[in-house]
Amino acid sequence: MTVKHAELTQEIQRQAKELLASGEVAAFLGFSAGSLPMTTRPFVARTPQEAERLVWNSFCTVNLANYLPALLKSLEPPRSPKDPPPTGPLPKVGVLATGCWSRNIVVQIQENQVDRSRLVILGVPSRGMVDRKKVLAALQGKEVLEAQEDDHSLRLKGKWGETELSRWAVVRDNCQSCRHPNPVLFDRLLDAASERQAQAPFSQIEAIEAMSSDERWQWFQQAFASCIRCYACRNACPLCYCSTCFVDDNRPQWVGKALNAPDVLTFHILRAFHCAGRCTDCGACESVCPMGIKVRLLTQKLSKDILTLFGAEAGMDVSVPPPFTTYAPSDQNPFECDTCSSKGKKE
Amino acid sequence: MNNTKGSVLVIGGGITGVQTALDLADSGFYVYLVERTAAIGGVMSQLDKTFPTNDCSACILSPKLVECGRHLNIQLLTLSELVSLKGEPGNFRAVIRENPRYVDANKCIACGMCAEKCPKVVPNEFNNGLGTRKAAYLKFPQAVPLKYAIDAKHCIWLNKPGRCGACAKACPAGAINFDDKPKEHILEVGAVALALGFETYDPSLLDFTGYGRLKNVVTSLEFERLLSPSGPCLGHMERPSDHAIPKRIAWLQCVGSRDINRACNAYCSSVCCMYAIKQAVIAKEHAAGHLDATIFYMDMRTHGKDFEKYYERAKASGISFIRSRVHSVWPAGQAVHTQKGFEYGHDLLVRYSDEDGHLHEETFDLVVLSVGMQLSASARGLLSKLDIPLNSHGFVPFSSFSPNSTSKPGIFICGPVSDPKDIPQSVTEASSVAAEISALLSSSRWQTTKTKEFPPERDITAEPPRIGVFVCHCGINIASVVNVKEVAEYARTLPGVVFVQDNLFTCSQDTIVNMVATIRREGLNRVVVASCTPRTHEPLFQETLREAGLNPYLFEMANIRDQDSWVHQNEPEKATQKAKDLVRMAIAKVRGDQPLSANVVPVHKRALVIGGGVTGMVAALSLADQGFPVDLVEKAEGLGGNARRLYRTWQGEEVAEMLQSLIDRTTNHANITLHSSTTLERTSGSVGRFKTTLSNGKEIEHGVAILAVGGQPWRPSGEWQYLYGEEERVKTLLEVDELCMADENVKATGRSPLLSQLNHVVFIHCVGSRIPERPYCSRVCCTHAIDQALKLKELNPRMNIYMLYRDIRTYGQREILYQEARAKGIVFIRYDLNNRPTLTKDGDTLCIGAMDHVLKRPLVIHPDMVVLASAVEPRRDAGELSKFFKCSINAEGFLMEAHAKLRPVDFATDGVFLAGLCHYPKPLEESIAQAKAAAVRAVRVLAQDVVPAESAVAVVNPAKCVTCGVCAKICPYSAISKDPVLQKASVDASLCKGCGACVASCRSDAITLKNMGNEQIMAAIEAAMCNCGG
Amino acid sequence: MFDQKNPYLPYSVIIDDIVVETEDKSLKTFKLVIEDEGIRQNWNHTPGQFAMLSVPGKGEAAIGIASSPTEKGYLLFTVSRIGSLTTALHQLPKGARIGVRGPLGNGFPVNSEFKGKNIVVIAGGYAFTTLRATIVYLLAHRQDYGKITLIYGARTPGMLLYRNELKDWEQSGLVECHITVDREAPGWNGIVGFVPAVTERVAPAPENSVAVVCGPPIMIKFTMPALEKTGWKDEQIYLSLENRMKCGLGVCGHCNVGPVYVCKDGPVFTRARVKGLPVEF
Amino acid sequence: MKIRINDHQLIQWIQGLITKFQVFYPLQDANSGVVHIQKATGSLNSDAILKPVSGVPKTSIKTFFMPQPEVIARFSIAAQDAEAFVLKEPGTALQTQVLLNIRPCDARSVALNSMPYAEDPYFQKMLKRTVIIGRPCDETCSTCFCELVGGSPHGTEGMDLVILKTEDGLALEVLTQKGADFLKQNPCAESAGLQPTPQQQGGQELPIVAREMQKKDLLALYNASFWPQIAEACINCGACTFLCPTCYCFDIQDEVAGTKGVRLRYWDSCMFPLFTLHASGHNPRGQKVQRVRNRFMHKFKYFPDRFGPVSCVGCGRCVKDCPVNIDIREVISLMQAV
Repeated sequence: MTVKHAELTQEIQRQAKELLASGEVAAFLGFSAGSLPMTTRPFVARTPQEAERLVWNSFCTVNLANYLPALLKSLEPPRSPKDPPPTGPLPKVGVLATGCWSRNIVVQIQENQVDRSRLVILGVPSRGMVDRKKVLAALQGKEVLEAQEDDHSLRLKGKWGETELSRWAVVRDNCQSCRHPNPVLFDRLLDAASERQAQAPFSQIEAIEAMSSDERWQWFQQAFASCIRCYACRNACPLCYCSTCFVDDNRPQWVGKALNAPDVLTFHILRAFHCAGRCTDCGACESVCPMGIKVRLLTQKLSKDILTLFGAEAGMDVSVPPPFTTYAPSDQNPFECDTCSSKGKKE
Repeated sequence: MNNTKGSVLVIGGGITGVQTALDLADSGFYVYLVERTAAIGGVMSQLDKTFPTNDCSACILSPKLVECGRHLNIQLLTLSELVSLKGEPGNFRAVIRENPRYVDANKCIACGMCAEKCPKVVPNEFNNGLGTRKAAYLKFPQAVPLKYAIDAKHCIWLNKPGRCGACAKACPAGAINFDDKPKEHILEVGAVALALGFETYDPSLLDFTGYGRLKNVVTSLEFERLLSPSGPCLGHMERPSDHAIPKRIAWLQCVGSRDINRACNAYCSSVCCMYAIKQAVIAKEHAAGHLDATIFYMDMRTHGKDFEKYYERAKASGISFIRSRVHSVWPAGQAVHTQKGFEYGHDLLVRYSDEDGHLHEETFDLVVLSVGMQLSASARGLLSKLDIPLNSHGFVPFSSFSPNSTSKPGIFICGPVSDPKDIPQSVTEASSVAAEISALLSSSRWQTTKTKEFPPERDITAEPPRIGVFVCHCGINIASVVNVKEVAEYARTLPGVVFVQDNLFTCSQDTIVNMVATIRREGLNRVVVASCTPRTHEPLFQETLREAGLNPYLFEMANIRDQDSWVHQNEPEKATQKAKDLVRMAIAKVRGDQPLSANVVPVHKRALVIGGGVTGMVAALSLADQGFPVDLVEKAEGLGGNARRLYRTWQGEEVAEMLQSLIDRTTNHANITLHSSTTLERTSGSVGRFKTTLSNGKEIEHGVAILAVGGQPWRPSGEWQYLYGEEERVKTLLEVDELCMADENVKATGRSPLLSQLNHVVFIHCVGSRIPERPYCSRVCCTHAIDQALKLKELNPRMNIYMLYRDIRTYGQREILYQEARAKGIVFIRYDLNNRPTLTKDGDTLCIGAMDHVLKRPLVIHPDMVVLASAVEPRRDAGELSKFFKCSINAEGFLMEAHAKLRPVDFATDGVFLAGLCHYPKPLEESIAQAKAAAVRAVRVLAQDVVPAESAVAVVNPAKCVTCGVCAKICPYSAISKDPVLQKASVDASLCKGCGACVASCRSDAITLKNMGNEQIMAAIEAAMCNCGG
Repeated sequence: MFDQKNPYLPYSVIIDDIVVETEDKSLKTFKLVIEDEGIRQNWNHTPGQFAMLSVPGKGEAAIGIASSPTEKGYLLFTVSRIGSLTTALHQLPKGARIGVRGPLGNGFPVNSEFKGKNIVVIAGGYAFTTLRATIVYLLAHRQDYGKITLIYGARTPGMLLYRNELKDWEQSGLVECHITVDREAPGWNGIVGFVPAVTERVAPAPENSVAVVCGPPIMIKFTMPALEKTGWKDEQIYLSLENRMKCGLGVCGHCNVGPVYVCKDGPVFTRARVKGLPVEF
Repeated sequence: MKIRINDHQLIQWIQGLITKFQVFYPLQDANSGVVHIQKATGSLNSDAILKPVSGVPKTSIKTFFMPQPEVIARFSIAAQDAEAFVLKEPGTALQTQVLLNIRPCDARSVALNSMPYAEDPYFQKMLKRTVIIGRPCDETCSTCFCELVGGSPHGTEGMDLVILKTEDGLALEVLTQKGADFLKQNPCAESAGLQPTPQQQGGQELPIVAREMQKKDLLALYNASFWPQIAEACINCGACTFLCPTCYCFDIQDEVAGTKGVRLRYWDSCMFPLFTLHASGHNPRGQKVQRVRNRFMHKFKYFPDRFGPVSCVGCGRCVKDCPVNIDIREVISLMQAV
């Protein structure tokens, strides 16, 4: 195991144990080792002993913020929907947070999904998480039976022998284009802040934007053709917490349920729009996609637009309202119709 | 017994009279609205766009006219004149003569056949003689009442009976009645409002303009018609001579105004500068920017709210402003001798001299004369009949403290009858007059009004949709393009439709009556009308449903006129197809409509007035006099505000005495509770039921609130400081007023020591106004400064007084003061921002440095006193206050009215009103009028027991709500909050306006608008997309 | 009897009549006539069975059959307006064509276990529909059964279903009726109180009897102890479950409660069987 | 019965099949390394046919029997149509499809799914039109566990024909009458007249895991304490169910475009909360743990109780592609331990 991640694993275990032993938190949300190489499993430790199972490595791709609302709720005394909300202090949860996850927690606070006072956030500056699919592709589909990571390389073993890959080469796209690897909201920071800062965060998007509209349409259809509508992307997303997702709604039925281009593309494009101004590019949607679809290119395009149009980035500051909950006269309205807004009227 | 009549006579059906009528009718009085012509609307209906918002005049006016026409408590008397008026306040007897229309208004369906067949072509006065109409005519397309009339002067039959009668033959409704006779109406009314409007100055009297001789010299009102889509060239802006689109247009300002020599009108007409700029701006838009627009002016008088910015934008857009009085307008080019005599080209040569006295000539395609305002002959006749004298300028004299009263008690004036004024000011006065009358007749409120009774509503919840579709021909408006019969037949095939009918005019009285019967007979439970716009007609049809015992929300309109036949005139087949699509969509949507309860909020009959200045006091007194309890909150210890520092009005009326009587009345009025040294802590609620907590701990429940928090003089600083505060010889206007008042006191004892001893006084205008950080004109300072200078001259005729100014803005009859000042030798020196006056001190001597704009030479004055005409600015706490009531402020910090033109004292927030300096700088009489206007607008609410709240409100589906709070953040009316138990969003239906912002913002689809649900919208969209059988 | 080749295709039926049952108008009874005469005449079902009602374009919903197989030539369905399908159905006028797929499920053992026994019918709210079918069936074969007791409750008098028939049954004396409403209401002279309480008071002895209980979960929950108190055994009590169903054939997986499919193995179960299942209904 | 065929004969035979039928076989994507079952085109990848790609294809073959979505009825909603609102069979002619080089686990899933779908006309039609040509697994993955659930890398259950590797080349064996008929019409080398190899029918013993589970008490398994821990990481997506060859739940829905409507059925997942949601809002499996438990209970308890075998073929897809690494093998051992 990599030195850095080994250290962090130890530190996480130590702090989680301490938090659980002292009773400061009732549960600690992290990862345990997976059953296959290059996997981890989101894990809730409830005792100091269980905390010893916590791990930290390059394969922690699931966004822990996604679990927070339900976990917090599970620690509340049971009540029927018609009972008043509980008063008084409620049990707390310890949680690990990288840059993007902490920004998701900020969004969750802004959207009333989690209560800041019930969180103990252990900030972990991210070194970027590895994309299993990139490894698989690099090995032409050969099965990995063992994976070892060093700070800058991955050693992969299988029936064919052993291969060493540069770690950064197989880091997820969203991590490679990340501009905020450091947590923006935390109670304790477990490591020195990273100085990693992507130079061209939107290069993937710019490449698609450069296409003609026909090409883009082709790309769009092609890129999402293999979708099986398992909704892993949606369910792994901490922003997707609607009790009834629009795809599941039948009054009205917004989207057909078939596996055909209009229905599949509608699902993806609408889901992306629902994340506009809220997405932190954590990449969970893309990481969990069993079909290897580059789901986050859609949300990333919207993040780019929102940064350009409104100068806003999601979840950077609890006190800054998300761009789509406010209106400022200075907001750009490039869609505004010229004929309706004669010059004198804009005041 | 109460002898006071609860009815009111309003004379004049322009916007002013309409507004008075509406305010009074809504406040509990029955109104007779008398209009001389065949339809109400006045000059405003002839305008194209209105400044400073560039709103379409007809679009903003029409709803008011329709409301007026439909109002249960307004009786329109068109083609009518007052014959006589006798009696006293509270009890007048008026005789009205209604001239024959020769068309039975009850039968006329406005199909237009009479006009189509009428052979007699006459000039169209609605288009100011540009273009023609028939002797059978409709005054204008949106006329109210929408009934044709026959012009007796031109009608062939009426002049030679038996010779024509084409209209009678053509009329499908049998409405033509050549035997129509004048009718007399004897009305018993408690008060009379005169909204006599104005006419424009006739420039054919001014030879130099060429008007009347040169076809392409038009008046500004004629030009409005050339711009208007309903005008003679359908808005294509063609010049009269050759229908070419002009590329160079000149506007000549002050035609018939500020002109003692030729026009004998000394006053300024107040509105012409702005309308000329507006016309130039709009003309530029018409010409897609390819237009040279030049405005020749003397002073640019953009003294109203947001006018200065409009002016600046116009300058920036390339419109030329030339300070010059035009010498003459000539035909351009060489004259050609033809058989008919000399003929000239179409272009015009304008000769003018610039400020330096150099003569220029410039060629234009069109010359527009910015003609002034004056009372019409008929108005003068009426006034003389009522024995109300005019002043030397031809206007009805008025007191600044009671600007709408006349010499005859019970008879009130509003609008330009007393002084030239723009629409907002006229509308304000209209409301102000309504306030006066409402107070005068308050004992008879609701005594003579009618109420509409509706049958009980049928419960249709269990019924499958039975949809009735009414497709309208709209005369030829729709039917000339769309195949209406085909659309109707198509509608019959759609699911749920059980009845279809096509009508010539679905909105005509007989059709409406018929529709009620049809709904009952066919057991319809949903109705679609495919016709014009819901904006004007939805209320009518909804009322029809109510009359038939159906909930009014089981109704949809398909706009197959504005959105179809009007815009697809050249593609009738496609238009018919589109009409089918629109009808199909409306039917798909109406299927999902559910009955909605008529939400109402009980009215707490109490008012809160914030601000104890003149405006606040007048508003409070007006409310109190109209019979409603008022809480008056004043921040300071005493009442009076800025007026305590004012010496006299521009009409020479001293303020102090009036102020004292106002304070006395306010303090002692039984209906007024005064809270001085008090501010607001918080406010909740909405129209009808506000709850406000004051700093004195009192909690007030009130149905309405009036914000009259005033303004304040700007304290000169920075580059405009002019030693103010450092040098005691530098004073502001108000400080000199205080000296004048002190002087008055001294004068009582025989001597006037201070002011009269001054030898050289310099006034600097626009100190802090009309600059980037305060880009507005403070409106009052020119008049104030000149009046003050005249006072100084009065005290010491030998005093040398200099006015350093940018533009003198003595609008209306204030112009007389300016002329007097010049006559008395006061020196006016113009400066611009590049050449601001300087003030330095040489030892103890003050040195004013300026540039003489005529001689182009620097000038130094050593004054004894410098008076700074400093800006009026809004109070800083106005913004905070406005937030309490969810009102907005503009960039300069003035409170923002609901609509600059037609709702000048309302806020966008219902039940909250504004008046006085917090709205914009203004003189006393305007503040007073506005205060009264605000009061009557408030009374419109207070006079009701309940106010309607939106029925189509947002509703939360708690099962879908995820409590993200976006809706609550985004709701502009703070109608959404988190339910404390359910922990879900919850909508306060009485606050919700149904705007739908929450619906759009909710990702979870947990909020919908009633009868605008997603299922309905999707049904409509699906109907639009599927071209089923159409 | 489902002998059609493709069990997914409904029979076309025409809405012959619509009766608004309750004062809040949320319940309507639809009288449906199968268009194909052969199918219409061969139709047979057991009380307690259900069918999928199909509004083409809107989908299907499982609805209990409210008519008895002894009522020939038509089918009755009493439908509450709660979902998208039922809302669409409520919007339809007389004469509209819809689809019926069924009968589905097992129904009450009226021809086996019920024979010769006293029958106690306990119903709350609009779950009464298949019990109407049952009572009408029992009355048509009156001699085959012992005493018939009906305990039926609704929120208000206006929410009672089949009011005319209730009156007939009561007046004929063929059924011992205990009709109750939750609260006192103007014009109501009958029993007031919740079904479990009334059951406890009036339930006959369990000997040689069976009970069928249909109603909202809360009613069933509290009715069971009332029956237990008077000595009823789980094997004597019949319940009808109603999970979400799609295929109605035990394939699609939606309605399973543990290993049983409500649509195929139910909806009627004895309480004894239900007790052996996970509580997923 | 089987015949020996050489590489050339096999390829030629398949080339011939492609011209008549839709033929599908597993291929590895060069960029991602992922195996997909793809439609054979003129440019046949002979290598991939002769020496099948290693690894389980990403998606299972259930899509060939339960298309996603599948039109089960058509109707018109045009008011003027005399037959409006009458549902009719789609009536599309179904041609033969050939699935080539199918792994034993996938082939076996068809046999397992046939149990609940025994009377489903649509499934049966699809079954009838499909010829499965299987291929035993030479190489298993670390995630494979077919033997644990009663299968075998060399099993032939569900196959019509199988291509076997013998010591000196390839052999084609006929397993079913359908296979025999198919071969008769489309002969390969000297295949004419081949009869199906008799299969061990009926006497086949259930795998241990199925017998174990059948014996266990339903409620004891249901109430076991490990379910919450298993469910904790689950994000309730449908990746496992949609990739699983033996998850067969479906939903039915109508879609209308213009005046034409279709009734569709498409895959549903018991992982989704809406799966069991009543119109009233009540949800018998409203909690995540209930849904996770139902999936495993269905596979390993409810299905064996009803049909005998467990509803799992051990292909390992869910193990590989579960976004949060819920490993079904761990669940089986926990259930076994109850």
